[in-house]
Amino acid sequence: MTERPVSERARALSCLVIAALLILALFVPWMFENQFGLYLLDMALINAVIALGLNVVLKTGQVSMAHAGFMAIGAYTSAQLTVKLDVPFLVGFVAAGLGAALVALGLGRIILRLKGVYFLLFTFALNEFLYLLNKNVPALTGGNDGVVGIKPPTIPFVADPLRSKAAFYYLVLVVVALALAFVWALYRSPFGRAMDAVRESELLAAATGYNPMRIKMIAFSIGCLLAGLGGSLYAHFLLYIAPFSFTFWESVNFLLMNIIGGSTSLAGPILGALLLTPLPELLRSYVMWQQVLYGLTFIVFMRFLPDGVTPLCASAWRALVGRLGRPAAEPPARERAPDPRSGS
Amino acid sequence: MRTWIRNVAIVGVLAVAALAVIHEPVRAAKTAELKIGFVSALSGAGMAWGMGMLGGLEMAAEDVNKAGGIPIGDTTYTIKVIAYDDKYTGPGAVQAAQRLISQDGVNIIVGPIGSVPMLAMADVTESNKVLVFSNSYTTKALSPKKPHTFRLTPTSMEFSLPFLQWIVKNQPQLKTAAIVGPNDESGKEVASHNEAAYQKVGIKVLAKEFYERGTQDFVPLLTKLLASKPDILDLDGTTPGDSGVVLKQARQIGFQGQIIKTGGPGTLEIIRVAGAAADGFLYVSPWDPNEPKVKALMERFEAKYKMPYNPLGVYFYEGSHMLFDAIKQAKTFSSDGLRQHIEGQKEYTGLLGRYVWGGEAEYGIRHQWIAPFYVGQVQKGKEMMLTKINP
Amino acid sequence: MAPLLEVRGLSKQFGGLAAVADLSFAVEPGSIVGLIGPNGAGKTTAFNLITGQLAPTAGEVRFNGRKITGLASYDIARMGVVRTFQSTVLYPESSVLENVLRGCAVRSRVGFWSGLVASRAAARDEAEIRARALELLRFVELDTVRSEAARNLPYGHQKALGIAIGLATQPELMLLDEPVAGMNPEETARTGRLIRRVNEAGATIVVVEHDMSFVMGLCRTIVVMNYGRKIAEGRPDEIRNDAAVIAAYLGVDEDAAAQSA
Amino acid sequence: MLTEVSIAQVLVNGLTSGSFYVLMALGFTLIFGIMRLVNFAHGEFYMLGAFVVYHLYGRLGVNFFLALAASAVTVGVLGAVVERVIFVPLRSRELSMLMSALGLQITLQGIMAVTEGVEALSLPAPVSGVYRSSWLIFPYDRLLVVAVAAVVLALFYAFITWSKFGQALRAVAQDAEAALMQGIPVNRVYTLAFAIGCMLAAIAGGVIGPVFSLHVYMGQAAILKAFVVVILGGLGSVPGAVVGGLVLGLAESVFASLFGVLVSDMLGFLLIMLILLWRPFGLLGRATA
Repeated sequence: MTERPVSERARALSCLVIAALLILALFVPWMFENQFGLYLLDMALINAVIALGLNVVLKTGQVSMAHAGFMAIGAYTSAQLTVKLDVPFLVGFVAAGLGAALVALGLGRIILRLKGVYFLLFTFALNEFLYLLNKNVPALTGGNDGVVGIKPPTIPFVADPLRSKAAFYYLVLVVVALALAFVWALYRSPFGRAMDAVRESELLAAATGYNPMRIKMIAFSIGCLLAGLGGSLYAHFLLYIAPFSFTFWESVNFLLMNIIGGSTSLAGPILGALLLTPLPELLRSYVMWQQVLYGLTFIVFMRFLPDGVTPLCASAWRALVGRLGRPAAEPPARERAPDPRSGS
Repeated sequence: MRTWIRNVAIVGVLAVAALAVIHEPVRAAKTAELKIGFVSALSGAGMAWGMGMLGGLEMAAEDVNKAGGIPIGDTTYTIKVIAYDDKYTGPGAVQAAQRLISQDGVNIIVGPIGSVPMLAMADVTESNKVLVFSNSYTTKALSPKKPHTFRLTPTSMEFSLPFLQWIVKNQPQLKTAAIVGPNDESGKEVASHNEAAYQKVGIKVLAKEFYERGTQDFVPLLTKLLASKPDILDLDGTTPGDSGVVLKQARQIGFQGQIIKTGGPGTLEIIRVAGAAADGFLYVSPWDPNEPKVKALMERFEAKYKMPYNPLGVYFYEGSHMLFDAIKQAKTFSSDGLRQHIEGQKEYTGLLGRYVWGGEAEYGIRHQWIAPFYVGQVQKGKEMMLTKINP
Repeated sequence: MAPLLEVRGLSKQFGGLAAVADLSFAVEPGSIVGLIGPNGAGKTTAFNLITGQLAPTAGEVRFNGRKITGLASYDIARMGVVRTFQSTVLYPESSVLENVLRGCAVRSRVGFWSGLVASRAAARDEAEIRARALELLRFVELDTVRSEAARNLPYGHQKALGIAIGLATQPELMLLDEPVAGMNPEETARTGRLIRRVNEAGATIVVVEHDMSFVMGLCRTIVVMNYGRKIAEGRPDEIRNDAAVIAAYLGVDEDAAAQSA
Repeated sequence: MLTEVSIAQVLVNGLTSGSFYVLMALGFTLIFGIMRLVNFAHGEFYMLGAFVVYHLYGRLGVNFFLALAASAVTVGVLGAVVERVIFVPLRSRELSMLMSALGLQITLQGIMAVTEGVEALSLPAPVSGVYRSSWLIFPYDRLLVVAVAAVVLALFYAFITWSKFGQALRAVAQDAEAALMQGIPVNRVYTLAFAIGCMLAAIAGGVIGPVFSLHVYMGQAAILKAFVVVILGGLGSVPGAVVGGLVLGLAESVFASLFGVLVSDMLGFLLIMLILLWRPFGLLGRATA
């Protein structure tokens, strides 16, 4: 959305850092003497995939509150396929993504006409509707009891199913890496430029030859695709799903991950997921007060860090790899990215 | 710039805290402390039940520790309860169980309440051979495939039939019923048990309605439900708070028949909400609140937790004592040793009377605690026990 | 020769009133046409109808002999008709260069996937676009502020940037909506020169403007609208002496006087 | 089913719950109209209002209407403070404001859960008795709510239309910048608007509380209804809230008596989705910048 970094040195250096991080990531399971930490990490990475999906939707200036709903579509698709028809995990996984994306594509044509807060409210209603649907159509979703007996993922050429947290960690790590690479490529491609254009001024974009509807549809579908894939991972990690896991509050959570992480950079949703997933665990022991602390955290965050944590990290990052991106001016500019008002 | 520093501070704190929780070291399992895990709804709608259960467990633990703990071999163990809130959700329960097992290193978990948390947790606990003493209404909770899962609370499966038989015996004029319940797994489960029981005793179910949790105005629902002119209005697994509103509004719009409730106890709350409308209300009660021993327990709880004691909790007071005795006698708390001992138990006599293990017929495994219960009625805003039933 | 743009009997009804009524005029390739008229004469509405932001109630617009009424504005833009906006519409949060780059992108032939994998073609295309964008910025004398966020530019520069974005789409026909409104004489003069240079560079131009002397100086042909209708068309000197036009403007002046009093 | 329940009954039920919904949604839509803030914490102010009334009227035996007024003032003041502390710094950042509102909701609910407990309480109805006839049953405590709704609505409307501040409100709602030009202290208007929104929420909670039961989670149900109502009627439009509320109430009642509650809930959401597609700005809403 702004000038790409010109300095070759900077790019090379950042590639180096990313590579280092990846290698580090490979050894994480050894850093956890404690399975629970690993469990949280797996959970956080699953959330990261889904939050990343929402980020793609936000990129076009549409704030969706139905993301958990699309996650649910994915989760149920892959769960039911593997349980009822016992197809292999990978098939269910892909089907989950495509299923969610197709529903998004179908609905998108109609609902993406809505802008700003009206889109937000519609998707809120949509999420509630999907939730009730999950509860009240047992034939499809197992109703309130949810889907029991989901099997852990099985991967071709890998002998036994990925039951252990460590094994699952590598699976979800690969998914996150691929998703991240894909979205990164997407953002820096001409299409990424188009998404920025539509978000910042749909009027101007249209007047200069972009087709906003098409761009928003593609972005929405990609976002929901990731939500679906994440949903599938979620189902095959917890091995049990029920409607209550996909309420409007879950959607809010994914939005929070983007905002607290910083919705304007790829690192945002990932950081957000890594910060927010363990948060309830921190508070779990303050039984009575946990809710209060949870709420206060957000208020404080919005008050002092409305752009999320990435701008802070970004400054450190710049210090690290020299002049990457551009100083000051544009983070606040970018914050308004998902602002329901902008572009409408 | 000042704010910038503040920002860094905030982020720093959060990051450190996050790391702290992930890297919290595992405490060595071999101490003179016996850790018992507890998972249940400690916040939100299910809190009254959850706290009642926790109270039962913690008070029982208190008793044991006061009496000098549990001697096994040369070490005597004092009991430490580690309680986590699952917010009445599946993922919450799984997460809590994960933390208890792999971080706190417990191999006995008491709870949770509710079928969804129960079913969600099962995979984790069974694959780790962790003993679970739960409280949920779903039939799926117990099965031969889940050798480590027990249930301390009798469900509508156990008490619906005797309760309804008693009603038919004492009020033969009641011929038809309508059921209202929450649209969740417990609500539907209880309803199905009750329907079966109604059929056995020859009462016709004219209509049933399930409502979403959070519903406040029941008048539209009741208007439709009571249009079928039933003799009995059955509140099913409706939460006490909602039950109170339903009672109040049903009477308001002129329902004169008998109102009864099987699942989800909490009659004091119902009376508090419904007021005079609660008079004549028939229900299943785990205890007789007018019995001195029970009164004492209730007072002890209220003193400790500053809230009324939910009757459900008594099963967990009794059940925890049963569990601790078992550990004492078995001289082990390894899941298998303990499990075999408990399965071998003839019977257990506690505060309220005699308990036995049952459930082969219904669940194919003898892991269901069969407890005595009471048929209670609200008279002039007071709980009156009409009879005690020993299944 | 055949006109580049042909407007025939174009009309737009908003509820009761006709914002544009039976408007017809033609624009020869390479010309600069002025579209003037008192406030509320329907000039901007006419632009919106031509570029597809609004659908006309009647009439049609032909571009290069092809009917473009009913097409979506982005299709019209791709065909080579671009407009600027009265209240400068930009990508406020992005750098000046990025603003222009987004304009250029329309002409790029890089598909979704080849863009995604950053194929050689895509890379080449990106390079070309960059070069062109920078050239355009020099052309509109904004290359010095190219990494400034658009919203931080002074008003005059914003107007210029608006034109640059339009130019980036390589239009055959450019519709400028009040390009010098609110500018000081010096800025106005510069914008005038810019528009001429754009025209010399090969783009045909239709300009809506209040500043009479500006339009008179700039355009060879002028179309005058009042209450949505064309009341005159011709060379500047003809328009200057046209009774209807004078009446219209005087009328407005009276109104204005009446309002101000 | 309608043959067994008199149609009149169904309609009356619908209109009654409809007027409940109007009360719940009024402040919510006002706050959005002025501040463009989707105030997720609205339900919690509703709950707070109910609890203030509970303590004053239910426990200390203060006159009901006095208690109601007191609760409105208390919650209104709280709202003003909250607006100053939390929302002023985030002005014009809609998404940040929305998220803070969510945080506020969670926080208020948590605090109340700690201080008041989670068990349901009940308020003695200020009026009792029931109107009964062969074709209609109508409890008077509901009648009271309808009456209060009507009065509040009338007062509020008069206030908006005639009072100087009301005009300022409308000016800001129209176009904040223009209002600022005319020398209207926009920031103070925002604060006051938020305070009034909270007062309306408190009144709603206080008067509806006795009809249902009181608990710290009552706000969630309320906000959900308010949401649906304003989507139906059009965000920020007061007449819209009225229409939306009544439409929703009637729809629910009719659907419930035809198909049962579960279906009616789903149909409710289907309805608003359809309406949003048909009229993106709600039944009476107008396009906003």
